[in-house]
Amino acid sequence: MSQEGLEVKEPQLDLAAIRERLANSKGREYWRSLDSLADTPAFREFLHREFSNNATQWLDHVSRRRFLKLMGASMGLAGLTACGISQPEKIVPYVREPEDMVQGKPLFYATATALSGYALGLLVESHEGRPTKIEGNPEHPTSQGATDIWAQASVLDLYDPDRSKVVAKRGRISTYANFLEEFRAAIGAERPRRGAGIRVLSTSTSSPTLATQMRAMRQTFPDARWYQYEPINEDSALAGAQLAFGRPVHSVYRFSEADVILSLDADFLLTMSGRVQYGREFARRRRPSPEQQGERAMNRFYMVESTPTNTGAKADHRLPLRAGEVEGFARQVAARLGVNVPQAEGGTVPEAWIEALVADLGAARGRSLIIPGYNQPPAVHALAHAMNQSLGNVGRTVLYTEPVLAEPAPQVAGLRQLTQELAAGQVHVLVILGGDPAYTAPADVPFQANISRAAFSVHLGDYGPDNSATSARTVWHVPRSHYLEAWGDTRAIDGTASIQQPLVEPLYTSRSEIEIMSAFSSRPDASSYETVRSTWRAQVAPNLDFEVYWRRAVHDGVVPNTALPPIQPALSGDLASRLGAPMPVSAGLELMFHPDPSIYDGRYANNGWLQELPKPLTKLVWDNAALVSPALAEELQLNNEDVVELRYQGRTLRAAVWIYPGMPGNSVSVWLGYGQPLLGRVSAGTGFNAYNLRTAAAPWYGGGLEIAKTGEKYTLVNTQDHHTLAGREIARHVDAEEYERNPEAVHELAHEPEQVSLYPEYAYNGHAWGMAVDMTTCIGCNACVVACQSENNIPIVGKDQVSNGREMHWIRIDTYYTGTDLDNPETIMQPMFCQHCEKAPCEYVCPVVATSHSSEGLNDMTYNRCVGTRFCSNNCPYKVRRFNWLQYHDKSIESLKLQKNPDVTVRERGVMEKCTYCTQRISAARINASKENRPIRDGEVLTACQAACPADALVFGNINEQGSHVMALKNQPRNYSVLGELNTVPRTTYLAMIRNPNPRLIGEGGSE
Amino acid sequence: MARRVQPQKPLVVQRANPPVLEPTETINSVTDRITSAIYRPTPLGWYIGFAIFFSLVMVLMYSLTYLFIKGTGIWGINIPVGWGFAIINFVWWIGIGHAGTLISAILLLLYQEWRTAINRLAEAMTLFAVACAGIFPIVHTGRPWLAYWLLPYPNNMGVWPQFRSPLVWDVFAVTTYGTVSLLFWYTGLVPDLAVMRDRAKNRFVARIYGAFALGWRGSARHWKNYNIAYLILAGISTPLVVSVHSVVSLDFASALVPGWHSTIFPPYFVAGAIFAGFAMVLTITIPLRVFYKMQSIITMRHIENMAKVTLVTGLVVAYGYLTEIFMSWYSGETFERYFIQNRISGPYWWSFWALMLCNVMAPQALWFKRVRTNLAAVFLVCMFVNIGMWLERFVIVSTSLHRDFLPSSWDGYAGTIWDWSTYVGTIGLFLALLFLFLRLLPMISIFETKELVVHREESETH
Amino acid sequence: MPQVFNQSSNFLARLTLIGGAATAAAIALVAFMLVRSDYATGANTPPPQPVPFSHKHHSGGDGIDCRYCHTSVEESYYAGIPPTQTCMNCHNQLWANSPNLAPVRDSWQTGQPIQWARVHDLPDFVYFNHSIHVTKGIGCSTCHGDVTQMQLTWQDKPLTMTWCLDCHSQPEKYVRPKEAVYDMAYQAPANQIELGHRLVREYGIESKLSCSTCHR
Amino acid sequence: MAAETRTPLYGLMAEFETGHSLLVAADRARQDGYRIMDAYSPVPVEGLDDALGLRRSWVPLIVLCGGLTGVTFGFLLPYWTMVLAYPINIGGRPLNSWPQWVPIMFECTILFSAFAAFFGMWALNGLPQPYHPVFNVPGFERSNEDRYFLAIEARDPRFDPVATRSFLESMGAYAVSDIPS
Repeated sequence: MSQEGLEVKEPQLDLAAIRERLANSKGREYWRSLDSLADTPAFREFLHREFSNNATQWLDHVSRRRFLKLMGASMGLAGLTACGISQPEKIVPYVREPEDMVQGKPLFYATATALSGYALGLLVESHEGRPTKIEGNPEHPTSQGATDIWAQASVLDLYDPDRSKVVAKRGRISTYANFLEEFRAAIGAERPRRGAGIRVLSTSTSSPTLATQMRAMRQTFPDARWYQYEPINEDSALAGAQLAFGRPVHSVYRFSEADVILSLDADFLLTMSGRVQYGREFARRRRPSPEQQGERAMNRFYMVESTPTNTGAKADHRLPLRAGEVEGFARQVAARLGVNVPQAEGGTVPEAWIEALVADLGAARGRSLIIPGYNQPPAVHALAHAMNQSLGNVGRTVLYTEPVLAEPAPQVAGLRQLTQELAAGQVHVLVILGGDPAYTAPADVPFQANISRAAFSVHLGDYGPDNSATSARTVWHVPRSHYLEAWGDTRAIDGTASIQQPLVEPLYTSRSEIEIMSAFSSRPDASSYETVRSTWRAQVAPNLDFEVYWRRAVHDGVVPNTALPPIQPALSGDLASRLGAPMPVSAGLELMFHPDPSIYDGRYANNGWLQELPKPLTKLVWDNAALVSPALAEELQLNNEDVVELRYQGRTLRAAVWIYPGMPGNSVSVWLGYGQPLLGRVSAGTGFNAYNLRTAAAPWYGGGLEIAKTGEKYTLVNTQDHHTLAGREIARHVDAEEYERNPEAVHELAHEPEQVSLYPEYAYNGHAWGMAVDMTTCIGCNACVVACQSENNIPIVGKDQVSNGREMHWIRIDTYYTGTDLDNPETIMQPMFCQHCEKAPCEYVCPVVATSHSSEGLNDMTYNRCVGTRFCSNNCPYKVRRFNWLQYHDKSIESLKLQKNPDVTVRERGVMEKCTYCTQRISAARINASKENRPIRDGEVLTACQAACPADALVFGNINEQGSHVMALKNQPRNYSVLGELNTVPRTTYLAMIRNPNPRLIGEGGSE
Repeated sequence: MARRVQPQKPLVVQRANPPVLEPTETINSVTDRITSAIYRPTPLGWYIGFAIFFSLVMVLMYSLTYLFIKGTGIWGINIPVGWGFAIINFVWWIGIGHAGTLISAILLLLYQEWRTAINRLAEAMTLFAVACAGIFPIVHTGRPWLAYWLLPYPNNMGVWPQFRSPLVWDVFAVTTYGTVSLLFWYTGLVPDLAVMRDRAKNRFVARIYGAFALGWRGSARHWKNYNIAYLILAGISTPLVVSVHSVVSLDFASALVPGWHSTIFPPYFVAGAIFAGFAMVLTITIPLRVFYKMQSIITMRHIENMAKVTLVTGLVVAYGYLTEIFMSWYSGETFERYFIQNRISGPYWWSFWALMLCNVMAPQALWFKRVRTNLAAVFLVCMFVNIGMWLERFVIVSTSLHRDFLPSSWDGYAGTIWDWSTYVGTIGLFLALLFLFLRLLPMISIFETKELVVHREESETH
Repeated sequence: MPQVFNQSSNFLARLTLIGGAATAAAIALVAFMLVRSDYATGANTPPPQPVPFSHKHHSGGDGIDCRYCHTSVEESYYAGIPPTQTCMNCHNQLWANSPNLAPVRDSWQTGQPIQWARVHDLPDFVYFNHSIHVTKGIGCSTCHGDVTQMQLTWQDKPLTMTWCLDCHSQPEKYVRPKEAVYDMAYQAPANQIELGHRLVREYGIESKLSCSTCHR
Repeated sequence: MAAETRTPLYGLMAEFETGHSLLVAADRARQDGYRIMDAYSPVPVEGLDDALGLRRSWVPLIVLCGGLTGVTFGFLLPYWTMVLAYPINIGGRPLNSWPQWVPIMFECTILFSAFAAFFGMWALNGLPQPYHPVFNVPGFERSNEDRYFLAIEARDPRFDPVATRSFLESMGAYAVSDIPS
């Protein structure tokens, strides 16, 4: 009875019909009308994909991610433990008990992690020495207590069973001692040649210690060279600064000061460095004016972008532009802002739009901000500098500092040069510190092929010779220590330094970059601890007691006053001539490369949490795709999941198509980082490798792409089939102006009948927990999803299971499209999780009291009582309950067990689960408070999602306490209950999404 | 007692219609005919049939074993569609079970003499259908080995079932229904078992039947208590049969899912159940009476009457569908309106329209006597209804769930091979049990049929 | 001749009937008692230990305070099992070469922990917190019995859910003055209930009956 | 005859061909003063109860008691468990959601009454009783077939092997035979 036969008819989208239909519909109506016209299989393919991948579970064909759902009869009787008669357990106490540790109590340590060189300060929770959960460090400027998905998920990498565990020489197990011996010998041989044959290739780093070591190394070996390469790098920003100021300058943005923001394709909320801090500050200014402190007003945000991102989704005016057209646009705006630059002929952007934008910017001199994307050419960066200059933003919304990264240099060029040197046989000792350059190198830089030219080569990497392209070709492989295993230091975007403090001894025989570099020094086996300390000892003013200084720095996770001072670089006068004529916009199709929103540049490809994390907007999991606009799909007769061949500059790549509303026409976007079959059991068989098309000349985008249909299909799986609101006032949104005029506007959107109940009101004395979700500030960054997953031991289930609607995330970020433009829809993101209804429909249908109400109004889920009738889920209007259809939690892999949170039950097959408001955290706080005979303080309980949220969009607290943060939000007139008319009395309420469009542009630029 | 003092109306009616019992039948021939079905050597056809159905039972066993080992994930169900085949089949089987009790109880109270020829068979079907139905609620749970937690028993957790849950009502309703049907059926069997005892060829067989006959000796005192007890059982079974499917319907009606949350459910579920039940009885009896040469006892009169009942209940069901559509429109509520639109024209449109064809169109043929008296035609219509009633549950259970309140959680549903094998397996179980019954017990109530003969003779002599 | 049974069969028939019913009832009863029995709950049988540690001697005889070994009982959910270190504090002097203490010494030398057999073992899905109970005036002996009388330690109470609920629904029946918490010999006074009610108020005891109090 | 009188006699059994003649015979016997007697028939015979002077059945009363027990149990069980034993807030519903106990109460009523009716009937009929003297009568198996029997037991004060036999024969019995006990 599988309805494939009936569903997948001639699967060609009739987008023309849809567009035409929408033309004569108005406003929010449109998606509903689409919905009603949706019953052509074609349209269902478009917005309703519920049937395109109905994974009918035949005799369980050995899934490539079988390990994710441990099978076997062994589980059959698991539940019987409920019966009491159990085998005697052992207790294994310490022999010598560690100091400052109370058995059974978690400890938190401050540390920091760096991505592409920039630090995020963290507090890491440790249970009996096992790091289990990442939190943000409130003391740290870029974190301010929040985190991003990569920091959250990094703890899983520590326990990744596929991590390399041993030093290897040519694939054979060896020891670090042996390595060190040969290494010393090799560099010894270079001494006479002043180290002319030594090359070190590292990833971008801001580590003072590493920098110092590099300098020291080049004192001993003057002719040695240090290159840095990361696929996601700042080359354009660097070149842009060179253009504008004639020197490398690092820009830091202060969104808290910006009233009007123009983003030139800069995804500053998700992938750009500083994302967490920027997210916080952006969100702070995003609240509707009445809610802002002081006389501050809600900011207005214009964005031109080449691929839809959360950042664009938050924009008041979003303009899809091909990446190549952004420069032309920037020049147009710059000219109107009084910057003298040659113009491109014939811009595609509507005049009115630019006029309105420029007027807005001009009106907000010194309070505006123009921010260029790292994927835009140097010219755009230079223009941004010039515009900010002319708008008087420098020193206000834009701060310039000396570079934070150590010795910034053009990285792609550097890698190319290194490759040439290798090819020329000039390199005898090649030391590759981290990364996987062989995999991430541009397709036209034959780095991989030339590694073996170096007589001695070593790769310090996370994955061994069998799993990583680089280690497979170097002579030596040394396992790289996770940042939770080794000492180090790193700097945040504003230069603030943090000590990277390890929480565990290395699980395997791994080393850190710093330890490898010590090999160049006189003390080859110096520990990272000593090295880092010595670096900082050198920094400390002699009058200070270093031990105090050090302890404080380590404890706080921040080295005091290390932030870089702002500088005032002079804008070069002849910018116009330096810029020259604009790069001609490539005709035909344009191909764009972006870091993957989940697995970044591919380093996280073996991280199950991130692979199964629904990517923002598309909600795709486990794969990347060739993203095309509806218009292009229509033109090329493409459909979702069509496998196409991308022909680009003489290279070809097969990829699956995904139609992505909001993409500019004539351009295709691909995410980097996939297609690493070797990496591990998680990454195996996911996606396609977009690096194969990326060239050194055009690392971010380029023209001349051709697409050829292969007629094949590839199953892409996403977690949300429907992006329409179906005319239901679920995710409400109004414009700022209207909201200020009429605060009740939010409630007038829908009929809200007066709620009467036959049931008695239960009294919730003391604490009554509730949550407020601000859809205005929510940036859909997914940090909450991963945080929840690691806090609550939520399993990963694999592509097959997800394709049948069985993902286990307790939080999902529902994404709805509204607006009237198919090619540039408006987007609403609504975090959805258990609403903890006071009149919970799930509870009264449970036959065994497995779900019930706590005295504090929590909707408790008692796993060990659940028999799994699933009635609760059927009767949940929000469908936020998750069921263990099979044995999902993997018991076979020891290392993964170490990550589990001991305060949360690991669920067996056959039981229902859902958001608990982090009841374990509430209970801990309650016990502490109760022991001190006091009520729980506001903010004492932070749910995992709330703690991770950079945007302060999730606020949890006691709704009995009027002064509490949560009530402050719930008292806003834009506060409403989703599906309130069902009278389920949810404890979680939502603050409507407020947009702040420019009145002059109403009806244009993708606003209503 | 009451049942006998009433005038012999049916016999007058007989003139017009085919008789309830062919005049050729005598008090002895009846007994011979019915008992010989058991005492004469087993026909080859029986062996073949039983072999087939028993192998299906093995399929069922295999599927359930695999299910226990792997978990409900082997089925197609998901979030949002948390219930699929298991619940559909459960409701389907329970429905089929209803004809038995109805025929034996309600028709008894209504003095419908034509029930005698078919009540025994129908009651047996009830039991077997309930047995099949009973499997599903247990195995569909995530942890079936803990399903007993739905029963109220004193445990050292101090926790009890949650009596607000329709699922607990189900437990009570279905077990009660099964038990009462069994008692009723057995009570009816006792005098016939005595006949079997006394007709036994050898002492062993005689003792087996004898043991179950409890030493029945047809004394006046026996008959007195027997008749009153039988009548009372019939009396209480009548509200029971109505309650059971009402309670089953509450599994849905008491939830707030659009397409479930509906007050029309109890009545139209009951009607649907009777509808399905009679269809199934016909499906079984039509071939059976030929195979066992029972045409003179199960006459065309019976076929026709059952066809009529099917037609009437079919109309009630159709009315139910209409009401549902009307109410959802009349409510003016977004979700209600959407669900019905989605049901009619959504991705599962085919199931809805197939349902209309099977349950609404097909039975209309039964308006015509020529159809009602044409065995092949009646059989065909009944097959339509059997399928239609399954589809009805599919439409209600799955297509309501797959798109409820938040579009973000909408998803599709399709059964897997394991869903199907379990379903087919229970059909095998049902028929296998039925075959055993036919082989071992009188498929028609002997003493009641004899009563018919006696009455006829009396009415002729007077 | 329809007489297929002999006279005795009447008695037999009725016996089977009554007997059947009786057996069923008996089975139910046995099951009912079994799950509550010590066999099922594991109560009252000291498990074999690597070292025959005697609470009777240490806390009874020597009068060592519970918290000397169970250090974290007031701060953590876990009362804490002492590290070998703690044993050695005394036993590098006392009984320094008693054969019984060999495992302890080995552990101290080799650094290999002693593997004790767990006496009080709650299911993994139960989250019990010692600290809150002892700070709210629930005595050790209320749940552990008077260990000062235990040569080898055994589980004194059934530790079934009903047993937990008994106190959680009526804490006044068990709560005692804070100072008496570690008093193993403590006997509930005659006016326990009245005292209990007072203490419950004083200590602000909110003995919760919500599922999430113990299960998460 | 003398031989038979030696073995203790359970009674005499008269065999009739129609229910009507049985009815007449029973009636006559009763008028004649016989009390301890019983009739056996393949199908119930209308009016036989009165003819034999049987009291009206107790079954309905038993069932009533069963039903009342059921309904009480059906209310007390949920009430005790949900309100007294372990009261929990379930979806904000009142602890005593009695309307939701109704299905339970109803089903229990039915179940208990059914058992009452079933076993009540057994008890009143003295079932199970696989052995009974009347089965010793040759040809008694036809009582399930097509013949009607009237038994007058020896315990009857008016019973006399000879007189009673002749009395029964006078009734136009197809055959009269001893019932050996």
